[in-house]
Amino acid sequence: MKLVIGIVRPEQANQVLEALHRAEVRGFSMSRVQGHGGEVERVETYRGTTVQMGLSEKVRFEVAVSDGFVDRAVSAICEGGRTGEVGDGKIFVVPLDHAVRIRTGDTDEGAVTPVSR
Amino acid sequence: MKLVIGIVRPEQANQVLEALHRAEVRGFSMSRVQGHGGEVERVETYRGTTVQMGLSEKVRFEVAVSDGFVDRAVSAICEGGRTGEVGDGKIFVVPLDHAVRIRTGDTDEGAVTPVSR
Amino acid sequence: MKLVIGIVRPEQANQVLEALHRAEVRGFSMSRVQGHGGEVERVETYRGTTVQMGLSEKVRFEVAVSDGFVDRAVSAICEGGRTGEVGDGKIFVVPLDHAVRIRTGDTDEGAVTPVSR
Amino acid sequence: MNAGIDTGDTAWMLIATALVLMMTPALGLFYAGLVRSKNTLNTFMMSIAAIAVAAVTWAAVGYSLAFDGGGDLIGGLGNAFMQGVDFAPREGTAIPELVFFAFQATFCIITVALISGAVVERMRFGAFLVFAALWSVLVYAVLAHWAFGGGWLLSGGTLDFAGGVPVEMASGFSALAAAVVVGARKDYGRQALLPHNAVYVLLGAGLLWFGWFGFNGGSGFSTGNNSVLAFTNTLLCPATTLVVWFALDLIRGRKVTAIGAATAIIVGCVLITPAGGYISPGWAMLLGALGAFPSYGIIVWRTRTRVDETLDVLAAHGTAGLFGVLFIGFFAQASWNGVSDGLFYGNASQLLDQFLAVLAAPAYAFVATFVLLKLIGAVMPLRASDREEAMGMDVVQHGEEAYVTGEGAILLLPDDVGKVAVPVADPG
Amino acid sequence: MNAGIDTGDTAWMLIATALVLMMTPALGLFYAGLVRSKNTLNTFMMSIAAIAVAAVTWAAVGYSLAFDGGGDLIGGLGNAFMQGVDFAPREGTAIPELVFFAFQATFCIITVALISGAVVERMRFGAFLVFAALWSVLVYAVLAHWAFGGGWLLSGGTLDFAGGVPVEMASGFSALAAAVVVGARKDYGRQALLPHNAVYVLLGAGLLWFGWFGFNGGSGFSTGNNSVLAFTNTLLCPATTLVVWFALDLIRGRKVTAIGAATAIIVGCVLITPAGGYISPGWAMLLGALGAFPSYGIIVWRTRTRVDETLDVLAAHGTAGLFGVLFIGFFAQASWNGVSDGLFYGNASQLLDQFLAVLAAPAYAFVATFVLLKLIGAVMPLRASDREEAMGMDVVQHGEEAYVTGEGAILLLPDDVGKVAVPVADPG
Amino acid sequence: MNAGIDTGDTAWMLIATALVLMMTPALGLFYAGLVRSKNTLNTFMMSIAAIAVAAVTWAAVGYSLAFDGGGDLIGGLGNAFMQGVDFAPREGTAIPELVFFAFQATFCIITVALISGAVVERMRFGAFLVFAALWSVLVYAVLAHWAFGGGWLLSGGTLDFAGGVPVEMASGFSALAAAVVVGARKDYGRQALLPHNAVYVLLGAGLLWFGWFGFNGGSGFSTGNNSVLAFTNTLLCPATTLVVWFALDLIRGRKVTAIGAATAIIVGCVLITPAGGYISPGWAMLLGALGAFPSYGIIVWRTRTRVDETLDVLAAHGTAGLFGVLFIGFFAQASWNGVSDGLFYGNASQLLDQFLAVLAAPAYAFVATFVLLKLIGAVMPLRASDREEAMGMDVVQHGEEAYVTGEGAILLLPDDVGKVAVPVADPG
Ligand SMILES: Nc1ncnc2c1ncn2[C@@H]1O[C@H](COP(=O)(O)OP(=O)(O)O)[C@@H](O)[C@H]1O
Ligand SMILES: Nc1ncnc2c1ncn2[C@@H]1O[C@H](COP(=O)(O)OP(=O)(O)O)[C@@H](O)[C@H]1O
Ligand SMILES: Nc1ncnc2c1ncn2[C@@H]1O[C@H](COP(=O)(O)OP(=O)(O)O)[C@@H](O)[C@H]1O
Repeated sequence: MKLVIGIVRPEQANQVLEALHRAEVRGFSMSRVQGHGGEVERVETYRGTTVQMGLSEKVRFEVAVSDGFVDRAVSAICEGGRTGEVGDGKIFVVPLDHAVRIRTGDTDEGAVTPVSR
Repeated sequence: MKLVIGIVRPEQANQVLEALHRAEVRGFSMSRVQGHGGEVERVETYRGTTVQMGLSEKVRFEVAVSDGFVDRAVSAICEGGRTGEVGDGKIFVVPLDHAVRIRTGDTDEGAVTPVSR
Repeated sequence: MKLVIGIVRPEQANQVLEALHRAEVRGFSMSRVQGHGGEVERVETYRGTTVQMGLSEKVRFEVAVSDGFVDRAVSAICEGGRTGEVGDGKIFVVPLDHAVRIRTGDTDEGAVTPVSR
Repeated sequence: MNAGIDTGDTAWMLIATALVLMMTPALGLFYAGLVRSKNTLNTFMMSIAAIAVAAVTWAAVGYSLAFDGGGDLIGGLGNAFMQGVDFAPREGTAIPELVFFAFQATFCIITVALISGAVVERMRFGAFLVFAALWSVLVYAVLAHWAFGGGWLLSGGTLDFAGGVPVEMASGFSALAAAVVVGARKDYGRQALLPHNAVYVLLGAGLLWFGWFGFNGGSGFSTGNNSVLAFTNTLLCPATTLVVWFALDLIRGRKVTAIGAATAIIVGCVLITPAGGYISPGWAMLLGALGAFPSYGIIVWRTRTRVDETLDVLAAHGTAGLFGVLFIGFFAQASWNGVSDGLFYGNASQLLDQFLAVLAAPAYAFVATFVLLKLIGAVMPLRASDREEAMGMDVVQHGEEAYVTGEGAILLLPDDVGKVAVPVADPG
Repeated sequence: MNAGIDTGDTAWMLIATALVLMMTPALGLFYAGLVRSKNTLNTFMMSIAAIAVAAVTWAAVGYSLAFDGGGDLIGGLGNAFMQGVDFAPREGTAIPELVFFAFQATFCIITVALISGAVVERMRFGAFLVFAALWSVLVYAVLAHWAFGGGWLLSGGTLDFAGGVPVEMASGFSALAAAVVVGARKDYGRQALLPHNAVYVLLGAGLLWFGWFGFNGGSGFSTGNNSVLAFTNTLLCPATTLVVWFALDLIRGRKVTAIGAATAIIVGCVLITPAGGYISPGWAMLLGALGAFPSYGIIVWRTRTRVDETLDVLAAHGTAGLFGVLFIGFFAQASWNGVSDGLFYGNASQLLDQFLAVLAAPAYAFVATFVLLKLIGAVMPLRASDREEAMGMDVVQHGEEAYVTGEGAILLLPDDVGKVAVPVADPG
Repeated sequence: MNAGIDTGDTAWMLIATALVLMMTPALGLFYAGLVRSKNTLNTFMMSIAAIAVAAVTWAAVGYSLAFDGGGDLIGGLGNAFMQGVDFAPREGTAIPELVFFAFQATFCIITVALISGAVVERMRFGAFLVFAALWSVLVYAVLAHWAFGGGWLLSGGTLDFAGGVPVEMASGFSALAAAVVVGARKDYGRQALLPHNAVYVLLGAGLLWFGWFGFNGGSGFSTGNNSVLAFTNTLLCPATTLVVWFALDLIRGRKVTAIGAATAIIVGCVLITPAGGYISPGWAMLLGALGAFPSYGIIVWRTRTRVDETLDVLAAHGTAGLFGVLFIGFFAQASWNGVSDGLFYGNASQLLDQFLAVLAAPAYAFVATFVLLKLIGAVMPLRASDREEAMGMDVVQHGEEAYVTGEGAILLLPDDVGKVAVPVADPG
């Protein structure tokens, strides 16, 4: 199993959600982060103070998947997150030793596939 | 060493904190995330706009533990986080190569056990 | 490649940013977390209710680096984050199987080095 | 201009009325800041609901029961549905009765809203609506008649300038009864349930103080001496309460707290409410100073009990109102108020009249509210389930959240509800 | 004191004017809470800009075109640049014309601000400034003349107490035109675009109601009967609208919503705006109850269309204003207003006069606004690009964010702009 | 009604007083939005503290020193502890002296609060309390006597309608002195220290403008011509300042900023404060336009200096107040103000009188504040340690946070403090 971490633009978050859905990846967690990379920085002014904003808002997805799903998850995030302009973000794949579904205690494969509603 | 990631209901966060404490896991970080899984989605209405909320609030714990502690940490989170209803969350265990305590520079085992106050 | 996770004091976040910059680590993501460790807890009072705050604000850095960069990234975070008082935080190094740059689809080494502006 | 109407008095009463109406949303803001974010809207909505419900009941029967005729216990129905409420001056004043009606309506409204502080974060909204409607008539109108409308307290000589009896003591002791009947929040006493936005609390307190100048200053129904005195005392008394509260905070916790300061503003305004037009500025400042102690003490003590009177309406309104009503009995000064002296100026009987009020009003308010809620509780559940409480009242009772980012919100189009199958997000 | 001036009337009109000016920032808060956080400041700024721009155009020509002389379609330029506007009483009143001028100015200001609700989250700020300046003269001043300044509606007998014609219908139907010309937000109808802070919405609505007492109560320019009647109706009518709105919400979604309650307050205040001084309190409550239906219906229906009239100015102001203007035709009561009866009291002609207004005003407002925006659009882009819309109007149009933490903000010192090469952060 | 009292004037002064008191919490909100979130409550609390402290010192001696008798430099103690302050009309007015007292008290209060803007995010709360108490007497009361109470400026002929001398210049130049003595925040000039909530800033500015109508409009103590003129100018002057500020922002940064707009509102209100009742509406608009430049320039320039006068009180109040005081010397118009002409109307001496004021007041305010703070600093630390500054003043000075989620908060029960050993959380 792998833990797939995807960092994308907030504006693209919905496309990523759709793409994950189409890829039948049903379970994931997301959070707001601030990212720094190659993006041009924007200038803002507050009264006399002018600042250059070095970080830009991103949304971070965290998806645990069984090995068979890794590529689908990665390409779903890629496809949903791409605009082609600098700042689209990154995907990181980290090895995952164990997964547990708290409700049932199931482990591993069993844990990462949500119950269908 | 392992990095244990636990995603639980906000309402259960306190039980998890208590359980971790009992399990003598003293160091951890937590943050708010939004999760998607098998939960029934709630409907909300804002003037003419009716929406289905696809994400639910969760709290994410990140705990680095030496190998001997992994099971205790995992079962503490499980026990603290379980309600038995869909949406209780997941635990992911990721391998951890190194850990460093910034204050002292101690590495690995030394780093993950906090100084007792 | 490795994923370096650094948890530091908010007050030190800027030093860490400077240090990473000097270490020529250009890409990273950061987010707010709440941490628990060896810090003395502060007491707050709201009307009749007195509470002890068990968590303290921290900033979490997530940096994917090629193996050659790991030590530079770690020592940059260490140097930027250290005050010497309990609560300085931790650094965790996690193995990274793959990295993808969403914009281009480049993978691995190529993905973690941002385009120079 | 009609005979018997004074344009200056009318001008002042118009703005005073608007100020008091504004106090209710301000109270909603104040209360909303004191609860957890998942209950923000529900808490604010209880104040909005109080305006909606009490304005209607007041127009229907409340005003008439309170102000029609001099019956000892209750007024008549001669003004029910606003019959005879028009441009003619309200007797004893130089303002049209329509203005008098509106001014008094805003008092009924905010009193109902105040009680919500005792039951926030758990009481069902529907049950609160029913309670608000009935309480505004069965408790508020009755006590307003006693103290303002010609009832036995007024005719007996009790002095209550701006509502120590029907507003402050009534809300405070009704809040206590409501907290007892509805019961504590599931995590009360086990967990820390903290204010989610102290800025709302401070701003709300500031706006309440602003409105209170209309509340007290308008209770003379004119720009005359008692009004002017009450108005100025509404500046001085809360200021001294603030100073003393700072000191008490320093002694207790070695820090002056902001939530404490906001509370002190309310307490100070409540203290001067009954006494405003009857005591000198000097005594008003002493009242503000002394009156801080009982309220402060009760706030500290209450949280150690099992009574989850959540936002301390009893301490801030009931206790301070009671203290203020009694204070009149000691320091009322005919040379300032033109009406009566207190014990300190040789008129012991005034103190007795005040005593009657502080016995009767709390007793009636507590008992009537207790019974009323028990009856309502017999017909419908008063509170949300533990599960719902955990989810938060905003989502459960109103189907909304106070602070939405829009992430993962799927737009449901009327025609394809359910068809939309994928989450759609637009982060704010 | 000058001959012909009444100090009480003047006192009331001074505070009424201040109250109405306060409504515009309150509207900014209300609107800001209804948009996504990335557009908060831009939305609020449109209201602030309305004050700046409309106050200046009003002083220059607007007031004169509206109130100088009895021309049927438009006033003269005799008062342009405030010539002759001084301490002498405005004819027909006992207040200085300077106060009358200021009071009317605040009406023009808020009407301009109201329209912004139709185009928030996408219209360029510069284009809005130009629009505001021109609209305040070409549309507002004209309709104000028709209804208030001696124009054909007023002389024809149409009754409009506080601005159903120039304020409510004008803003509502202009908003519709603006939404059509500017076009929908790029994600409208595809994604859920939700209010980012419902507390701002509730507080804004509360402050708007507070201000509306000056808006309606001041429109008699005195403390006289019509003013007093309008004032009291401004309490009763919105209260009944709230009650009915609660019921409609319950029926539709089985939950009473907070955003809905805030909307109901606005709708109720708008309903009584034209009718306030002309109908009895009883009819005012009926108006509040009945008038809730069309506005509620249009809000639900509009979101199913392609017309992104974003904050429903048409439903809340246009529709409710129209309903209120017509209502006068039925239930105006000479025994209360001293002016005229409606159909119900045997005077059918009044209803016809009202009909003229609800045909003419919306038509003029819609067409004039449509043409005006087309012309402006020919000279400069009306809206931001999709990319900018995605980034948010605050950063793009104002170079600011509403809620900044400071993380990763590099301080640019004038002398070494650009030289600073590393991010510097100070988390709040 | 007492002989010599006008009910209309009294009605207006009552509400004007309430409006000015409301300005201080509004200022707290405005300031709180401009600081980082970790200092929100401390910043707001400085304004609340100003009300508490200054109201008490004013009642004790401040009022008397300012308004008792015509001494050149300082008044007497005849009214100390409010002796003789009662229902009789204040000489020269038709309102009770109690109202006059309360109105003037609110001026002292807000002036003290204004200064806090210079020292937020670092000054210790205790030290500020001591400073506030002493400054309100030693500086405010003195300057109020000079300009309002019969002191040498007033008797010399200097015109200051609503407080250019004791409020605006006094606060501005005292703020400069305070910033110098207390010193800069540790990260000032190194890091970007940004406003954490611009909505608070805009709402605060809106409420301040609202209150300013009472501030300026009430400074004639009547509903008479000068009051009416000042009132209307308080609408027109800030509007033109806004327009010019928009233009300056566009030129400088190619974007109109919201924080800038909020600042412009304050600057415009300050500009008209001294001149309100003395210049025509036309000149008032010119004043608003011209007066924007110096304040704008100083705001831009100051941030390049080492002087961390954090919230630019000098630029917004000191500079604009000074400009307004001088402007009177040029454009005062007896035909409007009934008092005196300025240079432009042939009376050069008026300009000299105004010059005296802009030399004397800033000098006294700066020096007195400088010395006062040095003395206080000798007795107690004026500022928090760097470590505390990093933690934030809310936690350090008040033991509270503005925005709490409750996660990880352990409830300490009185009887088992410390015994509770495990973190308990309840996410809001
Ligand atoms: N090495 C990295 N580790 C972690 N996150 C990164 C890294 N590099 C980039 N990111 C994240 O990806 C986002 C986009 O990266 P950037 O280099 O700006 O654009 P692109 O990926 O299109 O070249 C950054 O804002 C940051 O959040
Ligand atoms: N594959 C996954 N990767 C990451 N987080 C997940 C994954 N599946 C579920 N989660 C998290 O766990 C939460 C609960 O999962 P859910 O399937 O709804 O309930 P349960 O675990 O009880 O079946 C989700 O809201 C999400 O935050
Ligand atoms: N085992 C751990 N896993 C994850 N985060 C940790 C762990 N231990 C500490 N932390 C983080 O590091 C922060 C500082 O740790 P602490 O023990 O208080 O200080 P120090 O590292 O100086 O001994 C904590 O607040 C927490 O956020």
